[in-house]
Amino acid sequence: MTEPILRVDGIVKTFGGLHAVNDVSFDVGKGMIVGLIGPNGAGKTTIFNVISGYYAPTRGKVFFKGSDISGLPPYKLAKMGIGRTFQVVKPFPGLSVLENVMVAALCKHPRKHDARQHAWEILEFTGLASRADDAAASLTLPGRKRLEISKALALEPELLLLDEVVAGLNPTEADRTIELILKLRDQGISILVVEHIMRVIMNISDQVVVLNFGQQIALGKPVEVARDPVVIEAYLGEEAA
Amino acid sequence: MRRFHPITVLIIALLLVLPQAALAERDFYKVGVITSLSGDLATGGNVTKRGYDLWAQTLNAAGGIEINGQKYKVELVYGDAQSKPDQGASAAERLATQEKVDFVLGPYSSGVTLAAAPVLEKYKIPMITGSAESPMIWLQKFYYTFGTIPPVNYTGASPIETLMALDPPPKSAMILGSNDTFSKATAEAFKEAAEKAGIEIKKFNIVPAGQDLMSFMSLAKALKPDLVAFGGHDEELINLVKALLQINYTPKALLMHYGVTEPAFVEALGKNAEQVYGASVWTETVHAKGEDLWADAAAYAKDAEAAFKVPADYTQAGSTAAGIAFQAALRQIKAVPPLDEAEREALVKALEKLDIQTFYGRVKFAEEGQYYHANIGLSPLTVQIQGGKPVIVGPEAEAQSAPQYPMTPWDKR
Amino acid sequence: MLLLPQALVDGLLIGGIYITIAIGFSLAYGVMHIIDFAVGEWIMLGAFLGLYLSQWTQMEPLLLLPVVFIVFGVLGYLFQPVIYRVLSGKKGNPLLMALVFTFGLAIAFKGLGLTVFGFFSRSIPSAMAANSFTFVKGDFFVTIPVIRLIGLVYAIGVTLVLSWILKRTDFGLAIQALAQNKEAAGLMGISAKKTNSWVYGIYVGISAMSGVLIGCMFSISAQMGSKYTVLSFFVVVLAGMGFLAGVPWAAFLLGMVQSFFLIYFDPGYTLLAVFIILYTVLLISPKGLFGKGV
Amino acid sequence: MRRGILAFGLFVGVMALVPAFVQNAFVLRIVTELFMWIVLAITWDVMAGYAGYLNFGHGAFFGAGAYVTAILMMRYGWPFFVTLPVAGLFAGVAAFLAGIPTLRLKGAYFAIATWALALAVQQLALVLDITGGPDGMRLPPFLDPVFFFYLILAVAVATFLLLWVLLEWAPFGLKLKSIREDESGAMALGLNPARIKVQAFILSAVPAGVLGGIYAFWITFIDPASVLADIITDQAMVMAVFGGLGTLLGPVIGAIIVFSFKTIFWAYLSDYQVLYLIILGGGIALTVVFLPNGIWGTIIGHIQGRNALHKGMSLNMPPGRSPVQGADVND
Repeated sequence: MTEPILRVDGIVKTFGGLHAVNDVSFDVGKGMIVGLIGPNGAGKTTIFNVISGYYAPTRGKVFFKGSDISGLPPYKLAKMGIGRTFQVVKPFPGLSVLENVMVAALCKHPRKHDARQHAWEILEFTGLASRADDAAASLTLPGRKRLEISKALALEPELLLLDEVVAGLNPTEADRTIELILKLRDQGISILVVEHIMRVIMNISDQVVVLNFGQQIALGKPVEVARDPVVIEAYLGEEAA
Repeated sequence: MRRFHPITVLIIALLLVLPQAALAERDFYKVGVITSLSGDLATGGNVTKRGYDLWAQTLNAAGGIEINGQKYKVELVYGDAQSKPDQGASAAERLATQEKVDFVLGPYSSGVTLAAAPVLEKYKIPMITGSAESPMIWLQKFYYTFGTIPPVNYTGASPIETLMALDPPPKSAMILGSNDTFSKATAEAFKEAAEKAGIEIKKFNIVPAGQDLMSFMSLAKALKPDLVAFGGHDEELINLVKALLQINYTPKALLMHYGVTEPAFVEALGKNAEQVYGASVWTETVHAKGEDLWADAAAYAKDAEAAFKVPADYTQAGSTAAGIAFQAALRQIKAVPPLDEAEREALVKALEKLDIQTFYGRVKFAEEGQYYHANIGLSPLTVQIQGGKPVIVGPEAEAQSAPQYPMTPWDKR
Repeated sequence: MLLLPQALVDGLLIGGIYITIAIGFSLAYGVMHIIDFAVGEWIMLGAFLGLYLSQWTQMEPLLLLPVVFIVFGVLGYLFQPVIYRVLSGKKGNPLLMALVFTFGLAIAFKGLGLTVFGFFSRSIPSAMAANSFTFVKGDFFVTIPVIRLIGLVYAIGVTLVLSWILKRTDFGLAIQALAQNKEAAGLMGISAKKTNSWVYGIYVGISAMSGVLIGCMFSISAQMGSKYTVLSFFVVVLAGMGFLAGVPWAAFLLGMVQSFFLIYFDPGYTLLAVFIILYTVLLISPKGLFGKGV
Repeated sequence: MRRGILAFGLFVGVMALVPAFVQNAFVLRIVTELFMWIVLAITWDVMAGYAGYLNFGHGAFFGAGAYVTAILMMRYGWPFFVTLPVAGLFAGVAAFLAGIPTLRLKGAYFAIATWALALAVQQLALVLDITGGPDGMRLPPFLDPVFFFYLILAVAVATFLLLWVLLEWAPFGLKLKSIREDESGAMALGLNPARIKVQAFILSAVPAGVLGGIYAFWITFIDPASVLADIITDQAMVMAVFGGLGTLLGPVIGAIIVFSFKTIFWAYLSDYQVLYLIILGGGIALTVVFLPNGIWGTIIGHIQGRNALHKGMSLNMPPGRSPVQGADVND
């Protein structure tokens, strides 16, 4: 295998003595979709925050394209090519949808005119172009989630971290979003995705990492993981019940 | 952006049609009044306003200023300085250019005076301020600015001298000043006079305005100075007396400045205001023989009380006297309204030479030195609150009552 | 050195006053998250009510404290819905808009005070103002002014009563629930609107009462408000905004800073020191000395 | 946008001609003062409206500039014009140094911290010798109303253009607004909030400092009670809130309305002086309750409500909601 886009190596993150994440290691290969699953409070969002620079890891390292990025601030990582979405969506409510995306587009296109053009392209791609001039605050939840993805995409990332972009959508919208994710993968973007809904993860991931209480309990292809008894007990069992 | 344009035009238009009084023929003097009718110093500003108003009312009731057998009334035009120097300058500019006033009765505070004076210099309009006591003003040597109240460094020594004549004189002092220009100058004047008199100064400090002074008075209780002297404004003076009261220390003498002559001081403190010393240049009992409008101080005090239902203090009297000084100078140069530049120039010359007796006392402006254009005709007085009123207790020539000394302890009142 | 006991006592006693001007404010912040720029103006209005009432009834002003509390408590209670409207506004950041709102209120109240009470400084005459105890031991001495002692006792009393209400009564529990979580409190059947009104009433009432005590110790004027607003902010920030138990300690600290600066350092720098301490504490620990603010 | 530039050019042209038609020094002084307030209001709004930080110490930049000019002229004999860049630079450096730690604070904490800082600066000016303490400083009178009119007009036009270019035309304004809306969200998009906020703080401070320097020479007398008073920040804030935060024109319109009201009130109704405070304070409170977007914000809100299609193309995108915003959102 070639150099992975992202290597998470033995990440430990503690908050006041509590281990939110303990010794998690995995790779995201180029052009792959890696799913990160686990019950609530398993530490998925913490991992995301460590990778995207919102938290510095207590121990362990994160490598992006081979270079150590642990502890770098989020804005530097964004510039390097890591885009992320937030589970609790963070639109800029007072700005228009277009402006929201433009802010991100400015990262690679410092001139406002170019950024606007690029943002339009993104909106057309994600299907929000018709709402471009509306205030972001006026979007409904599916729209906001779509906006989250649009903003992350506008960074023109090599690695995309998607935090529960499907959860809360109705089946049709969910399918559209999944389609979008696959399309992005086909364009060569590597994706790390956190999702609560099993069906989604299992369908789209090339690799799955399973966390439970901050511990990494499984890593492998979806089919293998789904058969792992530890996983079934910790997570799938809960889901089935 | 287009919507913005008509609004601006409207406002410019509005400003253009503001009354543009021309130097039209008129048979009255137009007198500008720049003072603080609002803002932090509105209390004092309104005292000066009463003084100026009373002058104009009384003068007009008597027919006006008589020149060559004809009488000319005065009309006051106000410019509120809002206790801010820039608004004082703005008011001066308005009175000079829009109202085209003949002369100006000036501000209450030194900050406003310092900002307004240069503007009046530019338009060559004479001003007499009835208040502004900061020594700084006269050091600037404004040619067109005069003042009827002597600066604090001229008056501050008097109470110390009075105290030194007592038996036994105070041997030690604690002197404080609030950190504003007037209060600081007052404290410094007290300090200088006390040093000269050989009083040991145990503590001298300038404190931020409006501070709780109890800790300081604890210090007084420990150092036991015979004299506690304080430069401050009404709020702080009351605080100081209350702090002394609470810590229960009665010095032999408690000295402040003009603030004690303000009716509010006695009103707020009642019996605890008794025996506090102050400096002043005028009370309603001062010996003065007036040539114009009022024959003596008592007559003025009576009219003032009738007009405003408030006892007159020396700021108000000084303000009225400022009007009288103009009145006398105008009569000398026989200038009828409106005054042109040459007449205003002559007015300044006349003011410089002026030496008159008024209900307020002698008005004589210094022609040089550190008191340039301030009134040095008056003898500074030492006053003491006795029976709820400021009474003159020194110098001996003016004294109406003996100083009560040492102070009755607070708890024996 | 001789003055050390006196400096400590002075600081402690003046700290009592600072407790009273800050504790209600801190309570209101804890529950409603409102920064009230008008706190000093409530104090001013309370002081003048005390002055006029004592002149009118010829009664000892300290005995009128309950009357002042009730009058302003009712005023605050009735006034609160307006603030609630701003705070629960859907537009913009309501907290900052509320800041601007109370700031406007402070200006208007000051204007109102100047219109009605005039510009002069006054003093509320209390029979207690001239009494003091003095203890002497060798060269050391301590004087305790009765009026300030009353102020301290009152402050501690108010603090204790408030903490009793908060910890031991149903109403207090409702307040705490509301302070911690608006939605959960709503689920428990607590009307946020009504509880907020009560809290605001209590805050305004306490502040107004402090005004009367201040009037007995110092001079009062219609322009006094902003000075006490600054002091109140100082105490509340140092204590940790909304953290009631921190208020007395922060208030005593402020008192000590003032009394020690006046006696031992250059008194001209007292206020400079106060503001620099306030700023520094905010930078180092925005949640106050104890790190427990909200 | 072309219409906007045209209107702006026309406006500046008309203003530049004012001294030719208005010979009255007082009227000139009033208009000059108006421009001064416009600058203070729009620069205050850079932090409040665009960045979402209520700066209660804005006046300290103005006062510091005034003292820099006064001290350099009076104590070191510098010529006036040379002092102005120094006044601006001083304010800018002060904003840089104060901004780095202070801008870490959010919401009300920032507001109180800036207030404390401004009060500390005022106290400092009262106790230092070089500032003249409470006596203040007097500068040589150079009372040419036309000179000061053009100078302050030039500063106002330059400031407006600078802010327009940076905040409305260049991407900087968009970045700043996104930080106002959600600081941590903006970080994920490659923005360094700490740096951008400090840049905005400096941007708001420099014109205020330069203006302070001109003010000192214009008024000829400064003291801590005048140039370092709370009222300077307060007034700028009232103007900006009244006009509408987060737009460039809002504070300008607010300044024009509030200042005109104030001037007319003082000139003709000064007997009712204390009413002024009631009207002013009540006005702010009522604006917050009923017009949270300010006058300009409400007007364009209506216009845009009607032609929503043209949204996004207009010169000043008004936010759909009031911009003082989200400073303490954190999760």
